[in-house]
Amino acid sequence: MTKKYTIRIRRYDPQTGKNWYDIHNIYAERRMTVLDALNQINEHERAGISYRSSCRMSICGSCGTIVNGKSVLMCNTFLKDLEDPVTIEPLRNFAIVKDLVVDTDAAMEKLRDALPYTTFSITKSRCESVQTPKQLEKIKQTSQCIKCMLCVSACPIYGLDYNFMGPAAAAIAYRYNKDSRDHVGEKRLDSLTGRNGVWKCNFVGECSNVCPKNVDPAGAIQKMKVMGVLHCIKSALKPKLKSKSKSKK
Amino acid sequence: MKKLANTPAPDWWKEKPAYKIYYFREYSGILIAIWGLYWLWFIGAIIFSRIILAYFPDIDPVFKYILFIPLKYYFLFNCIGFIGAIIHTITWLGVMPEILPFNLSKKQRHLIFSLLILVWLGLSTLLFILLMNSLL
Amino acid sequence: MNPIKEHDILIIGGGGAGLRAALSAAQLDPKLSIAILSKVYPTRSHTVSAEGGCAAAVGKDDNIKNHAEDTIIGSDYLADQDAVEFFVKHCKEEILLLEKWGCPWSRSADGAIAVRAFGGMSKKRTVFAADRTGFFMLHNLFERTYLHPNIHRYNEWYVTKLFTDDKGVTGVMAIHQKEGEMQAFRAKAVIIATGGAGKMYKNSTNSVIKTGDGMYLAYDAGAALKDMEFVQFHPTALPKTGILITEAARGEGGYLINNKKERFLKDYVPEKMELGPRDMITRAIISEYRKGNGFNGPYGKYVELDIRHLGEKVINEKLPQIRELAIEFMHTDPVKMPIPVTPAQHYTMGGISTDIKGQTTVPGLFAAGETACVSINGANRLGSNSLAECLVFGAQAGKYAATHAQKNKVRSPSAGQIKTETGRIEKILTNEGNENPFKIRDEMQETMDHHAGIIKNEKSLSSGIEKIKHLQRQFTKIKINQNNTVFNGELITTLELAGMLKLAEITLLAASRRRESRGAHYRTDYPKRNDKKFLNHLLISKSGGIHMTPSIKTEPVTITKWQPRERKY
Amino acid sequence: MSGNINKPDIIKSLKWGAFSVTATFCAFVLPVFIFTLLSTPVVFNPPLPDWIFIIVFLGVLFCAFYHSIYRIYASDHDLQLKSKFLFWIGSIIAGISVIEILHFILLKIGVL
Repeated sequence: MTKKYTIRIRRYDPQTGKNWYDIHNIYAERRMTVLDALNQINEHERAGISYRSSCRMSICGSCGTIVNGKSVLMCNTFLKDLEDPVTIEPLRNFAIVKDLVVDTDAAMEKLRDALPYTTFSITKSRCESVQTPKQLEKIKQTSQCIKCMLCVSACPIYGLDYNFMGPAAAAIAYRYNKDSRDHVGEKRLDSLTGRNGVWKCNFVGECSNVCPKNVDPAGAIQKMKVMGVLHCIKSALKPKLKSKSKSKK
Repeated sequence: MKKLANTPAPDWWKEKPAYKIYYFREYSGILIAIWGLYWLWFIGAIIFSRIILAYFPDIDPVFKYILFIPLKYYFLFNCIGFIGAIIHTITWLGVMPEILPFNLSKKQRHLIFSLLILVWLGLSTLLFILLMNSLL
Repeated sequence: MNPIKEHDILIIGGGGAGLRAALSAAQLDPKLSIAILSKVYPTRSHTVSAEGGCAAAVGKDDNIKNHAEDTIIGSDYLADQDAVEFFVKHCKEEILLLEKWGCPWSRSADGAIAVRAFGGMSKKRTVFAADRTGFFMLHNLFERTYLHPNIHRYNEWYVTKLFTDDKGVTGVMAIHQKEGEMQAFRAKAVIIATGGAGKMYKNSTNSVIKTGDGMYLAYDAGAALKDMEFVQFHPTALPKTGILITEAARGEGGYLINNKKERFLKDYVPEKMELGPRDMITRAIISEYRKGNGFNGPYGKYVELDIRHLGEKVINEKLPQIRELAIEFMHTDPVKMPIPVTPAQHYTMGGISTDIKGQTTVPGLFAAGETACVSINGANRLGSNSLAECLVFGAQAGKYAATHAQKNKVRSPSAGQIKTETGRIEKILTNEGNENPFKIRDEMQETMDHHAGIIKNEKSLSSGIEKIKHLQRQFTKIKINQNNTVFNGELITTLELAGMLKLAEITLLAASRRRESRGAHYRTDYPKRNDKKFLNHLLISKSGGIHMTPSIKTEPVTITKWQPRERKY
Repeated sequence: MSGNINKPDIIKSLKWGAFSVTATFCAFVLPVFIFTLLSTPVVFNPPLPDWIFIIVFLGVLFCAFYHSIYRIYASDHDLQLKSKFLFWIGSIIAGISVIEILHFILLKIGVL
């Protein structure tokens, strides 16, 4: 049984600078996703819509768009769950490159501030550090982040101030801080409690509602704030000790 | 804040329902601030009136009238403060499970939220009884 | 034309192998400037969809010799045994290194790295992270590249040409999809890590970006491709979408049932049943379909994978993504109902022929991962060896590319080469014709499914070659509607299609040349394995123009300890 | 360790720390505090000895002030809360002064 859907796609042509809405009608079979619909429009009607897609099993995080006003991954939203004029728009808070493709380089680069790596720079390792399943449980939720940038697109603070590091970077920083094998915790908290760090977040909480892998970046940021306050108090009380120990290491 | 080319103005989120809850929570701050300002005015008026009456007891009634204006609005502003305080309490207790340093499932968060509400009610009645019978 | 950009090492492809190569080169010499040119953001590479696990002899009762023997028997004795011995020696080291870097491997109760059973493996040796091993590994490697300032990432650059001169590879031409202009690069060493060519087939577990660009670039640059006829079909993938249901589901104890509700594998793979090698189980399912024992669904025949008896706790803890995918895409909760699965293309054993150092036949050009064929996989890859191969040989390629870059001086591609390349792309963009590239791609995928599928024979292969040649002629008359080059989906699809058509022709040629059945290559007219004549690799390299038929040479398989024996499971 | 590690902003962290402490304190104490003020104008005969009550009262007042002003300033960035707050204050003052002046005039005329 096929059902008729009208798809409105927001187009943008970088050369002419024009924005307009394309209307397409498609006949969807049972379990057609928005991504399948876009593929069909692009291939049969040669509409030439530019969009990102790769794995079609909602694990790579490239097909993030706004469908009917909600930030979703196109590959796991089904047409039968949406009401009829399905409107597809590019992600908010990012410069639009063309049609549904947005420029997320800046947000990806902000991950650098989260120092997303453990300290071990050695190349060979013989011994295996023990990590109990309980310790692993701590980082299970925030380590699911697929970097699809939907949370950054749902954050009003990021929309108004592009220097803010964004919920994604904070969630990944929280994942590495809570990892039992990590010892960069101090430096990472320095970076997070900095000017563009977590203090700009007013806990709107929308980034957690939008996350397709329910990583809950809002919760991670609040916990980082608490850790940040304690860290700052500690580093404020003993500034002399800290600088001396660094030279020793 | 440089404006990025061809991107919708950054107030797209204002009419979204999910952000209404965020508004609601932040507005309680205004109500409490107004309540606080009223009390500053109130205490200022009392201290000022005590000083004036101490030094020149017989002042013309117009000045006395001005000094006692805050008394008339005592009930109104305290109601504003009370509403603000209730909103703040409920939303803040709703947020507190997020701040606690261990990640909890949704069910656990609701549990802690209701626990906090109970603690708050208990504490309030206790304080209220303490304040009331010490008055009588 | 903006000036040529220079880096010491250019890595094409940002997946598991590419990132591991970048990290090992950056660690070896922090002064080297390393560039990763990736068609998509590195975290979107297909490594992210790998679910099962990464093989390493980590278990207490496991040893390297055992792992080597399983891999060689699994590969139907076509794997180069010296390469396999090198591979198994370094697997554990990579797992421990990644574990130090923060990769959340799943743990057993006492905190040691947990292992699970996998197809064709005699002992439990697949290290896993829930059932998102590829995802955790790739993101860990990607986040690690932020540590090294000398790794420069070029996200969403599509490489169209490898420049070479008589002394080896000199540089690369790439399109920056965001700005839409072409840019030439020059480098001392180039590593290709673009993954397999799964998208030649219609129903495949691979993502859209797996179009074998690296193999075509290397073939075009004169490097030799090896064993292209061996294409692995995974037995359990979801019917319409082709999404992979990992072998770990069977590793944890799942059963495959036909429509008579019985475990039909007992007549095909009596001893190992569900844990046999992938080629045998795929052929078992196909013969069940032929006997009429398969279920009939809206998207074609399927059998059922039943993991209900594992219980919800084990499924949520060990196979969370399987449950998510089955519920989301097939509307069946594996805890309550069995999952419909059917075979789909999964891995290309063949690729750019490299030695243990990752060096291809063109000096300065290295390759690693699925796109390379060191040939530790031979005729059939065992589950969870691919991620380990990406790590071990990614590190090798990175190391030897770094030493190669330290020793040599940079040579830049000639202005003529650059002009011809930009001209070629312009011509494709403004080509007058009426063919729809997407339609040609669908026909190619249809042809490959029917003619170079699980069951092949002489007739299907020769008619397949005819069809592909016809499609290649049709390809010259394609029309691209989009003329601006910023994120031009049609241009990128067309360039990928040009490569895939050539690789399809090579796969069919090599398959018709190998007149025997070995591992994943099964022919009804030659059902027996013929070690006397065909215990060798087929090396395919360009002879004359790109549109000419390639020359095929044979190269003996290096046998060290394990003499070929009859393969029984 | 590379990467641009921006220095920790200690003042901002302490401000946020103070905000969360005062907000939690107010969340528990403020409603009952105001409720008692509403039910019996306790200011005129404070239950506790004079100076303790003043300290407690000023303490609660300070906490209420701090966390609400911090919240207004923090949300000024996206909700323009500061301008809204000043607008409300202005309108309240205007409203009261108008009512009082009218009331005073009516008193003077002797209507009341």
